[in-house]
Amino acid sequence: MSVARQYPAPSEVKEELLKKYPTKVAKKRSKSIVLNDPDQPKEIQANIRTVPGIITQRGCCYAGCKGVVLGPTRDILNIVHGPIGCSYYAWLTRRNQTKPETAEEANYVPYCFSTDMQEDHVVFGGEKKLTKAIEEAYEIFKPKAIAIHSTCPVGLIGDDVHAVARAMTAKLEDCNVFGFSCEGYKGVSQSAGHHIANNGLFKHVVGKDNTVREGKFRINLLGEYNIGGDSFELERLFEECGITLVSTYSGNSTYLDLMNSHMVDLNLVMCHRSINYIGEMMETKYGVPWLKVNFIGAESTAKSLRKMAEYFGDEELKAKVEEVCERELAKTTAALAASKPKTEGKLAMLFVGGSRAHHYQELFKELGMKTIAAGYEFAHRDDYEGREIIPNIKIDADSKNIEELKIKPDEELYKPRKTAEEIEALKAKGVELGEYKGMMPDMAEHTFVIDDISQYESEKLIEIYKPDVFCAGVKEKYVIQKMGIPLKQLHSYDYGGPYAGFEGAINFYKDIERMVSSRIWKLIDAPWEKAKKEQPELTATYVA
Amino acid sequence: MSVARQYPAPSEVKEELLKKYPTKVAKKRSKSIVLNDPDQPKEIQANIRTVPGIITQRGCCYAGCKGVVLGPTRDILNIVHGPIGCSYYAWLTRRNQTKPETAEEANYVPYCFSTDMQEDHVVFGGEKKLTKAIEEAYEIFKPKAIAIHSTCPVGLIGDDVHAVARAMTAKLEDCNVFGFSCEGYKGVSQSAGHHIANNGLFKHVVGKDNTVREGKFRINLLGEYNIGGDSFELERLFEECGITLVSTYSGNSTYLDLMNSHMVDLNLVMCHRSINYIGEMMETKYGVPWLKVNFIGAESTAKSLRKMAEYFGDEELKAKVEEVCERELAKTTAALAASKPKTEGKLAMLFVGGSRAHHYQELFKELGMKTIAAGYEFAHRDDYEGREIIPNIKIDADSKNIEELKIKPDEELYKPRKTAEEIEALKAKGVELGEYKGMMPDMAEHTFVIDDISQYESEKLIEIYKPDVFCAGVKEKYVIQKMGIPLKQLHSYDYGGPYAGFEGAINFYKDIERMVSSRIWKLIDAPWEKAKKEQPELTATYVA
Amino acid sequence: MLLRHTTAEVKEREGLTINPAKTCQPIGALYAALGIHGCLPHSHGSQGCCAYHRSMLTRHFKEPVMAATSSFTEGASVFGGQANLLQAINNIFTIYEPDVIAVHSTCLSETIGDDLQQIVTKAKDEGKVPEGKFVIHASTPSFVGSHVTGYSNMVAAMATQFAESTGEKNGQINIVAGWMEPSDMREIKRLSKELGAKILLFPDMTDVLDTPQTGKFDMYPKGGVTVPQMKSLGDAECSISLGTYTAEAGAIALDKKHKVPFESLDIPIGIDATDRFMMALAKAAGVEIPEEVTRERGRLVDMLTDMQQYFHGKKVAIYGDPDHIIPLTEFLVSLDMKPVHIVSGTPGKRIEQRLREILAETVPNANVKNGPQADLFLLHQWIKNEPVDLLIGNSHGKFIARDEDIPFIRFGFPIVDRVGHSYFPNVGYTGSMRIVEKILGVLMDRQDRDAPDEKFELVM
Amino acid sequence: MLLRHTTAEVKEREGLTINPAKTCQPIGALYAALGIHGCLPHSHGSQGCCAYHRSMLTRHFKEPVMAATSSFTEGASVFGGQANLLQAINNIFTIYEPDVIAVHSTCLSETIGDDLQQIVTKAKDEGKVPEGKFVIHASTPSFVGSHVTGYSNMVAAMATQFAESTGEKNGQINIVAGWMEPSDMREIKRLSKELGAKILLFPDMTDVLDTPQTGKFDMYPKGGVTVPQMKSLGDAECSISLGTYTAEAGAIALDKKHKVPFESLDIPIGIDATDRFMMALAKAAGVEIPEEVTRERGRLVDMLTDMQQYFHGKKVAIYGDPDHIIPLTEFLVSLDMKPVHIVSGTPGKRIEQRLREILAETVPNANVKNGPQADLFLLHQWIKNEPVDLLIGNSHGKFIARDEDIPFIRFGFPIVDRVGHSYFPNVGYTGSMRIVEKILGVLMDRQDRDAPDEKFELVM
Repeated sequence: MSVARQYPAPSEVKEELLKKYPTKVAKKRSKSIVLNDPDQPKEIQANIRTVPGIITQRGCCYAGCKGVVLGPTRDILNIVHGPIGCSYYAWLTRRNQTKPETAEEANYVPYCFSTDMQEDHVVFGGEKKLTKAIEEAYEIFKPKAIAIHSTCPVGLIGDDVHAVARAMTAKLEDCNVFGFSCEGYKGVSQSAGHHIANNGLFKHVVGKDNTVREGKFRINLLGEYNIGGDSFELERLFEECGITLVSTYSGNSTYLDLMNSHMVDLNLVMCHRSINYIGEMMETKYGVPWLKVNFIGAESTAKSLRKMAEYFGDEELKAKVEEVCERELAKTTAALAASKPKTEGKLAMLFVGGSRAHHYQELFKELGMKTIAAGYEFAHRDDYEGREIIPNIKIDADSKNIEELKIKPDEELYKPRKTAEEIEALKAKGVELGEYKGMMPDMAEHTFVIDDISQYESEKLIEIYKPDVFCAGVKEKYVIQKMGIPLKQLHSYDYGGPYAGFEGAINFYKDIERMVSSRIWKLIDAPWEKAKKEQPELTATYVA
Repeated sequence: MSVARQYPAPSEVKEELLKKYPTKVAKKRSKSIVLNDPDQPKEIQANIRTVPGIITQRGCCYAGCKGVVLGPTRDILNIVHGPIGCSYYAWLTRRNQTKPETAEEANYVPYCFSTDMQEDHVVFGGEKKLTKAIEEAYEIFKPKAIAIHSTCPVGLIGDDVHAVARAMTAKLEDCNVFGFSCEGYKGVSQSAGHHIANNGLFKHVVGKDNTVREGKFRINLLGEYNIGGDSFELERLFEECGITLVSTYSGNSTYLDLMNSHMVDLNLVMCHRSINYIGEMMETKYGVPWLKVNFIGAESTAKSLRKMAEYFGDEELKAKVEEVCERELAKTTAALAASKPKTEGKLAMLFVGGSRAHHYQELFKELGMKTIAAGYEFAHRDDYEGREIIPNIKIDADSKNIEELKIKPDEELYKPRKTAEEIEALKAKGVELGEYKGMMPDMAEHTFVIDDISQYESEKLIEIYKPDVFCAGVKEKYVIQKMGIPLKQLHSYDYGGPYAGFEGAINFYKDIERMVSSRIWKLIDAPWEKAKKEQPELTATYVA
Repeated sequence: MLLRHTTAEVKEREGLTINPAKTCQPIGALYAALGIHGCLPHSHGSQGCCAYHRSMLTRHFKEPVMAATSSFTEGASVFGGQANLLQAINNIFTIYEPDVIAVHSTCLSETIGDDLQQIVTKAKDEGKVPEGKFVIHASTPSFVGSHVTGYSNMVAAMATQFAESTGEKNGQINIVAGWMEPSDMREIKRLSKELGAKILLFPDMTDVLDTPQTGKFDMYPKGGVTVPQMKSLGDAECSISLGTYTAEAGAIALDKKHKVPFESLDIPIGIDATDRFMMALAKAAGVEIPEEVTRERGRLVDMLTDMQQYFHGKKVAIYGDPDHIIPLTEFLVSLDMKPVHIVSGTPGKRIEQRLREILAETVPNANVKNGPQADLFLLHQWIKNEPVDLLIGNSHGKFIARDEDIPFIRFGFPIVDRVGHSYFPNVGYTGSMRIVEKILGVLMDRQDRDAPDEKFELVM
Repeated sequence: MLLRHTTAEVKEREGLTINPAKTCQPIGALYAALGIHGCLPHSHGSQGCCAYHRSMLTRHFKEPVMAATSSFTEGASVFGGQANLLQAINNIFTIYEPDVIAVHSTCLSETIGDDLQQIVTKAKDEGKVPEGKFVIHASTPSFVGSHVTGYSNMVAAMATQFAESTGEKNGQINIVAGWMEPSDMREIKRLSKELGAKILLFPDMTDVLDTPQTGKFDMYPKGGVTVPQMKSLGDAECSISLGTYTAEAGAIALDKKHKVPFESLDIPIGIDATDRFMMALAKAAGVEIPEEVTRERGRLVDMLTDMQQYFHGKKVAIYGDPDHIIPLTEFLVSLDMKPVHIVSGTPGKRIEQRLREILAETVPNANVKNGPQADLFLLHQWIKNEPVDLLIGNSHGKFIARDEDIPFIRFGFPIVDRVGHSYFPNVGYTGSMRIVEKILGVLMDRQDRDAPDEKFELVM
């Protein structure tokens, strides 16, 4: 399949993607479809409203807050305040794995809690029902923390979930109750919910436990949700390297770990979009710097581990990291050698999430596959273009509605982990703290970058490029597959994984090899249809 | 259902059963269909050839030898010499349960061994193949004993399996190899095979180990094959009563136990037909008397246990037996009370085996059900009429072909267990040794006794009497059930059981209660058919 | 233990629903709308609703599930969603070119009081609905009823907003399909054909949510009830609705507006419900039930009489939607099985009543509850107090089944961890045989698993 | 451990077969004969054969299986069975009144050299065969081939002894049915009807071994191919045989005697074999394959592309009859599965050859053996040496599956511990979906069982 393929000129492609839209829509969408051309300014329109009626991949604010950020922590009991659906849909559908240390430890992840709001509550207010629900949850489960998530009607009818939370915290004493005003209509995608979740965790959880934990090198891993067991693989690597992982936001995490998470020396940031707020606020308040990492791809994983070791500057640690990387890279290299003959030269497209569309290009690179188009579902411009453009991002009405916490250095606990000189020295060695350069610099020339791609645009792209694998989510999966193109879900990993770290890379190689080489795709055309297609004139003679 | 039902006169019934037969067949079958009338002589024709073309329940000699008697012993490796089918069909289909004492102990019951005779062997002789098979079996399994079973062609082509057996016994030293000339065509039913098996075991196994085992009261249980775990239940009872069960012929038995079985003080005989030869020969050669028992039915079980205690005459034993019986009868009585309201007054028919058709009438009696017709598949006249008629049984050509061993008292080991006086005294107490009175005396008046019932006769009987439950085998099951009559398999217990002993009685009560009370039988007629049947004139108006 | 916090002690709850046995209205409306040929369902609310519903239906069917959304933002939520919907209608007809847009509301748009009827009229007035194209709408507030209610409301909307009376009867029997799988609907159509009855099934998800892999994506697959067909509903001789809680409203709507008389039946799961359907259909069509159908029925009964011993008297816990669990419970009772615990999240007094009637004779003390707090947490607690031999319900039950080591059959909605439900029916006599096959399968597998070596059976 | 004596070390055997993957000819002949309407099969041999065959078929079908026997005794075995058979024929026609008696021989009657042809002629000559009634016969020595051979021989006998040529073609396509379930045959007939092909399927066990429970026993049920139909075989346009080892001989017989050309195909298990059948049938009937059949096929492919990850690359051990395991192996290979161990007790060089061809590309080192000593003992040993993810075969495999803890699918003959096989087909696209559903079912159940708590999936 490494035969050179012919495609229309990029400008024609773009025209094709837009031509059916009403003029206003076309104009708007045009700014979100960018050719990654080194000669052009790399500005992409992102984090703006989806046009009503356009079939989008996006979800809502609640999904970002409860579904993404809060959901994975096993011992925070999440009550969704609203009609039953919102809680129901976020029940175990994200595959955030969690593994209590003991059989007695709390784990509410397999549970779904809702106030199951009825018409009466919409009419007369739902605070009483919410209060009752919290009391019952406390009585049955005795959790240390309860989070309340507001869904659409809650904000509109004026229920004050924060007041209820305060009252219940006071009443229950040994249970921290806090609320999130993450109504679905806020912002333009899940992104608003991430921000709201970051704020809430920082206000109500972070900093509540100032214990200094044991361990020479203490870190947090931010923006890693342990889908398919990714965090487990990374925990394994940190442990082997001698790194103490205090908390993960929020894969396989506990409330206690999050409370203590400001006591580390470094934050590693995986999903920049969903969690950079915590990284920034923790730096401002406590002086903990953050380092963007990518544990997707064997090389990226090694690189990220080495950067982390460099940050700590400890020779023993560096040696240990080196040892681990070498051992693990030997395995990934062997696995790659087995898979690559089947994957080399094939084409991929990725339209998913707020960081995965970037990270997973590393794995495709390792497989010798080209990513010819990619884009995010709920990212901001900096996720494409890099953080340097943040000052240039226009704040629109939808973003303005999301609270921006005012953080000041903590009077007691603020302590910069590195001096300005050290930071410069690290930068010289390629370890840039607080920096993210976005997806576009890492993409090949003349590839397409498309934000919030629509169903229609995906279809056209596929018709034109016939990629060998398409990465997106479950809503897209069977649509794309009906076109004969295998789709890899990069939210749920198609119920496989882990894909992070070294073992994850091996899993991914195998899965992609399977997907692009399976003979079942050849079964699609019935032989009598093939015959018709190949020699239509024969069909007639076929009929006796 | 205890409404009085009206039936034709018995003579009319009999006429109905016979009227379609060709004259010669009718004449012959007439003698096997007997009304249990106290005024009539109870002579029934049995153990004679089935008329060719008549659909019979019967199997063959091989089935009786390998399938019934030899199959259950777990550590005798049974090689079937012949084409594959015979071995295949007797593979795990009889539900002879067996439970090795340790995980290391030999157990060949789940295995099927065959010489898989091919055309060449039929033409040029199969002894070499048989020899090879024995060698291979020995090499792989290292059994202590190998039994060879001859199937139809073996006798005809003149393979001398006994010579092969002798040669291999000599060669293998620690393995006893012995053969059975149980070709399918011998005799008229399985019965010939039982006899041949009895002879073979007596010649090649019994008496090989003269150890005197521990235990005050040592017995064998003859003619109990542990179908559905019957033997397990009886083992439980013997153990609780303080009885030492040396061997069972042949449920849950081992080769070693059979070798030692002549060293007991009493043989209990369950299935008179299949095993009375061993009982008789053991008495003649070693002086061990036998007592006919019936462990089917709670009352029969208690009665049999009490008789056994009486035989031993030990007061402690009698007390123990009494204690066990009282405790267990309390349980069966309670179970009966729960089931009987649903079963009382219902009708049963039993056509099965060589003793089950008799034994199971006890259970139906307990359930308040009437057995209106019964018969055996492969019994002899004595099984119907009692052993007293044995001298009157005509020996026909088919019986003459079955070897009758000439047994003499063993010079060293013959020792009568009871004196003539003791035997008389026991008889006075109702403990008759060496006696079996047959099925007919236990049946109600004006019931039918039919030997080797045919498919045709069963159908007619059912049409006339519409019994509530019919007992037979798997071949009959779905035929009868198509008539809307539940059939209880009394070979395989419908894969349930145990039915022996006290726990078995409880199982049986429940199963019969289920069968006669289940609402699913009422689903048979579709409502539109019911409507037609009930008000045929309405059907027309039903069509708009 | 996955659900280690679930203990046997049942505490009365009023505020908290835990592990629900339902979801909310819009997904039902979306599903029902997919049964219209050439239809793009539209969710008038936040983007999340649409994403969640599409995802869940996709997981269940492993098929494309297309729908658009009004993509509410905070502004729209405050000022009303009219502008969003008008814009959406325009965009959808331009870009995706459906025959029909079927709009359903959400808790959001209902709370702010958007009037769909008025907005749709406005769209028409403004020329945003092209000639020969349609926009229908159903009010489906998430805080009323359950997903079942949403389905019912959209079905009623189809009937109300499409059906016409020409004044002349067309000899057709409308079959209003309750919430079923495409496989079930295919089976209903096959059985009707066997009877020779001229029926129109609506909605109809066959060839919509069970489409072939062709290498080509059809946004509007072959199947679904067409606009002309829906118009013809008003001229039918009569309607038969299959499902009190998901189909009856459609039949009532046709009766009210077009005087089409109806008979309200259960979804034909199990022998009795199928018998009633066959008789009603035969009566309506003025035909006799053909021998081949009677024979199908007879094959089912044969399987039952053959295998009775394996299911007789077994205790069962059931959860799910009323139109599924009512005939299922009836079927199990007719097999002498014992449904001892039943929950449905869907509210409605008649549901518990109907179940209790079915259970009255043989399981009078069964635990039955529906509506708020009738959830899987409660069901699990009941099971801890009285264990069962079998658990039947949607995929969520697998956590209970694993914790309590109970044989488990997936049945109802959603089934997101196995396939087959959309291809092989549970309705009719054949569907009932499939249910029995599954019951026998898990019970006999369990017997095999738990048997000690000496009791392991070759023949069963 | 049930089979605790089975160890990994494979010792060459020549004399001993252990746990066979076959049985002997007569049962196949008996089964085939049941596919004739109004036929009473007759076993010319000892009573035991007939009892065993009836029992085994009964256990498999849970249905009445009627057959008579010549009830040989020692005398007959020595002096020949002619008298027995003559008497049997007379009794059977008098008492049981079949249209046809289909006699097959046994090892016994073959060894003593009974000539069925001659005896049947004698019966006719002596007036023991009433007007309009028939006795056919097949030689089925147990020491040649296997049960598969017996089926084939009886099918050939049906063709040879019934078919007539009138000299005028009747436009019919004979479909010679290999050893299949009634459900499979029903599906073959349904597919043929979809194509609009005028076929005659023979033998035909539908409505014979899947009869309804009616409260009435029909000794000769509704189904089966009738005598006039069998007579018409010789006038057909062509024959398609489904199953090289169980059906081809029937087609050859018709070609030889009546010049009916034939195409020999596999039983349509799996997508490729079904494709070939559909194309051959369309060609023979001069029709195009209708869209609905193409869509059925597409639904199967859709299921495959959806669920690929769960079966791809899984290792499988297969045993059974050549006409079943050949297309099954082909199907699994087309799914990227890896059949690594295959045995069949049925002898014949071409069987292993054909399997090796199918496996050549993707599993060149598979263990394949058939004939003597190709038994379940050997298969089990192979599995001990190279474990598999899945075991597929008849009920006897459950012992291996349990000992080795392997997911197990019942397939082939006999299935004596589960029901469904006679009602739900394994052939055609729908049957293939059923196979895939089963494969997915057991593999996914296993994943669920073995997952640690934190890896237990709601969605799969």
